[in-house]
Amino acid sequence: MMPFTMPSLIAVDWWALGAVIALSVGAMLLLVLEFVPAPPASNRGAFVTLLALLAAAGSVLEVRDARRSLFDGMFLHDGFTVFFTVLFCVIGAVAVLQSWDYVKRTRINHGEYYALLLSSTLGMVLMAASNDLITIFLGLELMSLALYVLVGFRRTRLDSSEAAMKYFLLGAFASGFLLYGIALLYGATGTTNLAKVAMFLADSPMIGNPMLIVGGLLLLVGFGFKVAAVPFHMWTPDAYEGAPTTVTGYMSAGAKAAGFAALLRVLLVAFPPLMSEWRPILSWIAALTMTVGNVTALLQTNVKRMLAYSSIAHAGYLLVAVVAGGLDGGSAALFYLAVYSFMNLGAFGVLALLGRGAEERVTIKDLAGLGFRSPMLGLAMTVFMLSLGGVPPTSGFMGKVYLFSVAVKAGLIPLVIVGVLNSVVSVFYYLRVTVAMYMQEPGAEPVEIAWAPSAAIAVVITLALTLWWGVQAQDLLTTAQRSILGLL
Amino acid sequence: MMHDIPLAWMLALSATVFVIGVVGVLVRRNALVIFMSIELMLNAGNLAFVAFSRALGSLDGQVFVFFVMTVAAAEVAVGLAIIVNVFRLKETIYVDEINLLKG
Amino acid sequence: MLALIPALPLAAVAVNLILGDRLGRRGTAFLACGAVFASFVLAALSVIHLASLPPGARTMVADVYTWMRVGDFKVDVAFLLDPLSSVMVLVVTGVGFLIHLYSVGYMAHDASFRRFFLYLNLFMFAMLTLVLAKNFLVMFVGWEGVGLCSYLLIGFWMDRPSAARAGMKAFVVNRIGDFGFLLGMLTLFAWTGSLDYERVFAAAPIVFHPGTLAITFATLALLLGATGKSAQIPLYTWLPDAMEGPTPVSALIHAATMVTAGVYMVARCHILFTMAPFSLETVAVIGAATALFAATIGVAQNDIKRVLAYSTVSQLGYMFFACGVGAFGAGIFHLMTHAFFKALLFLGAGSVIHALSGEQDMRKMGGLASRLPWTHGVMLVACVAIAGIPPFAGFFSKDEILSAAFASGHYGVWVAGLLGAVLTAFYMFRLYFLTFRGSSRLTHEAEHHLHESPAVMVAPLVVLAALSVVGGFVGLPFQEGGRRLTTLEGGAALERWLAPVFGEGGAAGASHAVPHLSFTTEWALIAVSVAAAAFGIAMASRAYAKAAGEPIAEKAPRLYGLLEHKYWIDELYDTIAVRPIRALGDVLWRFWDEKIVDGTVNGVAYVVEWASAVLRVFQTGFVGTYALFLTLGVAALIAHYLVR
Amino acid sequence: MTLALFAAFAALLVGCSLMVILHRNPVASALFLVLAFCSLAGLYLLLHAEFVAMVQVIVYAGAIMVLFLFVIMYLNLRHDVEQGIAVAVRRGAGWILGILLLAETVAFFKGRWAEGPVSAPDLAPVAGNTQAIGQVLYTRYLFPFEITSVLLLVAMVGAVVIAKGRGPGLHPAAPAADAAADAKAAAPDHAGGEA
Repeated sequence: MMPFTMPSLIAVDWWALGAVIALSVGAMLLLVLEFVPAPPASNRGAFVTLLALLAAAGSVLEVRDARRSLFDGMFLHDGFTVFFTVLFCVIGAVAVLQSWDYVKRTRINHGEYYALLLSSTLGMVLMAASNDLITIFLGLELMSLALYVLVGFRRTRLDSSEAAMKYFLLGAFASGFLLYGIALLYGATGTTNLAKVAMFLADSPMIGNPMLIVGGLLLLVGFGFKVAAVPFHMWTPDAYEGAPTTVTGYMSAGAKAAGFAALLRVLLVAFPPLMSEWRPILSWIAALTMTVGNVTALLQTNVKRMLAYSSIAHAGYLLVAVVAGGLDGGSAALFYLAVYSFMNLGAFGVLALLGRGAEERVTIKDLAGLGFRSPMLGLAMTVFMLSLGGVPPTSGFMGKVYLFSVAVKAGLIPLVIVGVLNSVVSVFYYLRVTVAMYMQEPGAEPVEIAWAPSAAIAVVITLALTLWWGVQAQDLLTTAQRSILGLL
Repeated sequence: MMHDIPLAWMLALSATVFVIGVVGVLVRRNALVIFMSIELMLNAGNLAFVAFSRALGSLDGQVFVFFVMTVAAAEVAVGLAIIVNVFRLKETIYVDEINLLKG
Repeated sequence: MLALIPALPLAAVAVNLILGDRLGRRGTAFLACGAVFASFVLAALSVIHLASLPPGARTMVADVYTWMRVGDFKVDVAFLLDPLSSVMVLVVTGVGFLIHLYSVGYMAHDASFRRFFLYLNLFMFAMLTLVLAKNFLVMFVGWEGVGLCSYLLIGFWMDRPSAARAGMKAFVVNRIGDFGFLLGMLTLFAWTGSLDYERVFAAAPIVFHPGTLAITFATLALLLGATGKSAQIPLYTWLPDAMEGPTPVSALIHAATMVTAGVYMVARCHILFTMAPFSLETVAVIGAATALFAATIGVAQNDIKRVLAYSTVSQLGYMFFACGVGAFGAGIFHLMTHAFFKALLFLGAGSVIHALSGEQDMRKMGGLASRLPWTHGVMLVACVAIAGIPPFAGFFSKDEILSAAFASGHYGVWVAGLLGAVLTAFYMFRLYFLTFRGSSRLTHEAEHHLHESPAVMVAPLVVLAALSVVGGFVGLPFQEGGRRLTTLEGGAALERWLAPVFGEGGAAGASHAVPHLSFTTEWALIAVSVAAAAFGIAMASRAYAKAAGEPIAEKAPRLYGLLEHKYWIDELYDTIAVRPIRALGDVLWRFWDEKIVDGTVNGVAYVVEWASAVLRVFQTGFVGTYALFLTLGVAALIAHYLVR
Repeated sequence: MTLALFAAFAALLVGCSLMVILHRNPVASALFLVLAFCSLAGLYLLLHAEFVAMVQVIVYAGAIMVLFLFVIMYLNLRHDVEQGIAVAVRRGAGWILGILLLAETVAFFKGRWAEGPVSAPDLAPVAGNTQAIGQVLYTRYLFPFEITSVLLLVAMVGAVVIAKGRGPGLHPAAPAADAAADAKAAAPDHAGGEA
């Protein structure tokens, strides 16, 4: 029996835990602030959220070179954690800037909205930082629960509520599989700690044990659901379409990155001995995901929905990097995730600006003539579309080149052919947006652009990052490589 | 009481319950019953955890169950709220009558 | 200094964007032309400096910064000037400047004057990046950039739906080519571990065995990219449609510069292609087939710009098969002369169209020689040049290609090229006669507005005409004192210039050196090709010199009746040669081009759209369906392990 | 003795689980679920997980299911109508898939069954493991334990945000009186189901 000991909180590196603390304290503060009356014009919630995100990112950056293992190895502070924590915080901050005006315009309760945003960011951070299946599971649930609510936040609208219900039911269903997978893994290895799983597998390779294999497969289902990999992707378009646009942007970037963070950590830390087992499966899933996502996106008329399919396709590209594995594959995945997050956030950010009040104008038709009516917005959207399509000199191009070259190096030529072909197909539908913006006359009732300074800042930030990483990719690349190093 | 039930039996039982839960999700149209089926899946997982915990002689599995229950409780709160809200707007909780978003 | 060459047009773009309409038309024109002219001057200075270096060391490199570095893999944003890129950069900036100048006049009344020059400068930046790149990745950036600008410029008059469609088509077909380029690039990277030209070409002979699958795959993938950009079979269909763009765009992008990028890329990778004989043969066959095929279709066109478009496709075919038979230098030579006379042809056609207030149908022209004297003069020069009559530019380069094909034993390709030469002469002079000779078939309104173009448009035409006349002389062995008036020896000026890149004689590597022809054979070949051109011109003149309007018939019907019999020989020609060729061209165009090739492209699109529709059916919106698929996925995953 | 208890609980668990997904009346389904949870608690006792067994009854059967029942009553749900070709097809597909899944698993496990790590140390015999769990929970698992607090907070906030009041644009639900009457009408059904 274990002797009773006080958890050695004194020894905890508080900086390393700073993100978790800042985010949870921020969320609670927001809820408390709800009881303090404020003038209707104030945007106190957004301020507090930004501060919390800033504090979280600042605190992990403060000790970015440290390597800490907290709480009996459950919470790891390493380069990987730092990378994703900062990524999530910036994604969150951009989402806050985009929501700044949107939330008021669409009359969403901002206190709770921002509290949930912070909570789901916390969940994402936990997913990336956890070295134990328990905390990964809890982080995933924390993130998901907050997102279910955020998706259904416009509760007076049927589409939003329907999206929330579908997302919730399927998410819970997938969680069931994930949980069972964790149970089987626990049974097969006797631990839920990833490092210990790895040690166990290295000691006694029991590749044939069905518990281990089925457990691993179910784990794949759970993470596959979160990153929207085929055939676990079907919730994506509906949830993305129904959610408030800013939430869609946030979850398409953050939740996907978090899913991949967890997947990468699990695969690269715990399961390298089983590489030959999961590689073929993931290859098939990657090929399917790219193809289904891109092909289905072709005929969409709702841009939000189209981008949802596009995000599925991007999950496919990312899976190629995961399949490649190792230092190269991992850093390619990190690089691509960062790049993808901002171009996607940017695209949704532009969409969030369209429409007056709570109305949503996000069909291709609504975009007609936008390029002339608002040249900067049109230019930004064009850059995001080109970047998503992988046209130089945008970051999306650099991401794809790096990702595919890594994959070729890893000998995944068939997968690369599928991927490059898919990125050719994808340009068809990304271009439809540009064509609509620059080559079609606006309809009878041209869409109103709800400009707000904060949203403009968000557009500028995403645009700048998308272009900057296309022109100068070196910094991000080095960071991605350094970050993945800790896992191997 | 001293000799244990074989692990395999417990696992078989838990797998059966899990699959019953999966089938429930697939065959029912009432969102609430679907949700109940998901609860069955979670509980099957819990059973597996406890069984493993016993077989391995470690407490981790039982602690995990504790966390799963918390998660399940949280999920139920949010999930029921969402389902109730859909019912308010649409007057139905049959999932095959709710497909505004599709394609 | 090297980096400034592409940077100047980009700076002009930035200034244009920032200052916006404050620039005014004059300012815009000055800015755009000035930037390109400065680039040209810089390029010329650089080339002069390059020439001052010893032949073995003729490379200038400019590293701008490190783009990405992964371990020992490093890609710089870097530029390279060597004899090959020097030819390209001079052509691009020189012809580009002239066309910019011309555009000032041509677009003077267009509402989107500023936007036009914005795109045009952006294009110059991309094109210069492409030709000056030091590695494949930078080249690819230019490659995609020119595609994008081409798309923007084809769809420039976007209120025309056909223009928007044509732009889309160009972009999509180009993307298919880009797919090939990217794939080839990645393969090269996987084997050689680098994307830098120098390192790739140095490593290639070590890591690849000649003729193996890997190098063949890589080169074929690159070739796919080249066929997309250079409008070769099977990816040529976008180019004729691209004529929807303003005429200067057609001249610059779709004749002189962008479409030659594919040829340039193949020439750039000559080391790789010579290591993959199968790929090289494919290049030759595709080139010859395109040359002949597009020429045949060109015969059947009535739109003056479409004739020129098919002619461009055909001439690009010549450049390809020059590369395919190993005469890379000859390909680049033809690329250069073609840039002169084809730009001239397009600009001349533009001048005609401009004069006729937008009329492009040759059946509604005629007799313009006296009304547009300058235009007529330069167009005649261009037609003679492209037909291959000595001593005009086209003669030298085309003859060099044909004799290289003959010398290397590709007789089939040679025959195809020769037939193509006949057809080229035929359709070019058909165009000439229909447009400038015969009687006027203009509408009254057009007649009323008819005017010669302003000086700003005529001046570039004259310069280009001069170049079309003398451009071929660089193929002469100057230093040999005119000992022999032919090429293929290592003596020709251009080939000596390119020798550090391609090796002696324009052929890459000793293994593939083109065997020397005897003096008599060479002269015989020249005679044959000149005869072919003359024959084509004769046929065209017989068939079209008095075409359509038939002035004699109108004035003196009786006399005409009498003379009719004298023309029986014409009718014979008409029956045995002209009509069949026209019919063939018509069939090829209407059936093969529009049905089969376009049909295939559309068919693929339909299949993908169909698949999209099918996939959408699965997305029912029902939670049950989604859960079902999720579970199916789980079952499939487990089954995968079960059956293994 | 253990075996007999196991058999009884297992049979009850599987039977009740089946009834949950088979019974047309959501109220009955919920009550069967409660029963299933109770039998699970029994199984936990057999596995010497006393604390978990207790929590299972208190939290699951006591709290969660009450929430379910409350919502069912509130929404005034009666027998589910399960008719029509689409429903039948889906039902068939669901069952086939379920059976396939089970068959696959059985085949898989039967082929190469292997226990987990065998050399695990046995648990020290303690009278009830609540104390041990408490110790582990507040030492080793302190961090996840704290996370669950945030999780519950989020759930609370989320439920309130989504379900609070009827905002503008919401359709009025069925009147409350009707709901009560219908709940009464539904009661005999579930009694019948239980018998």
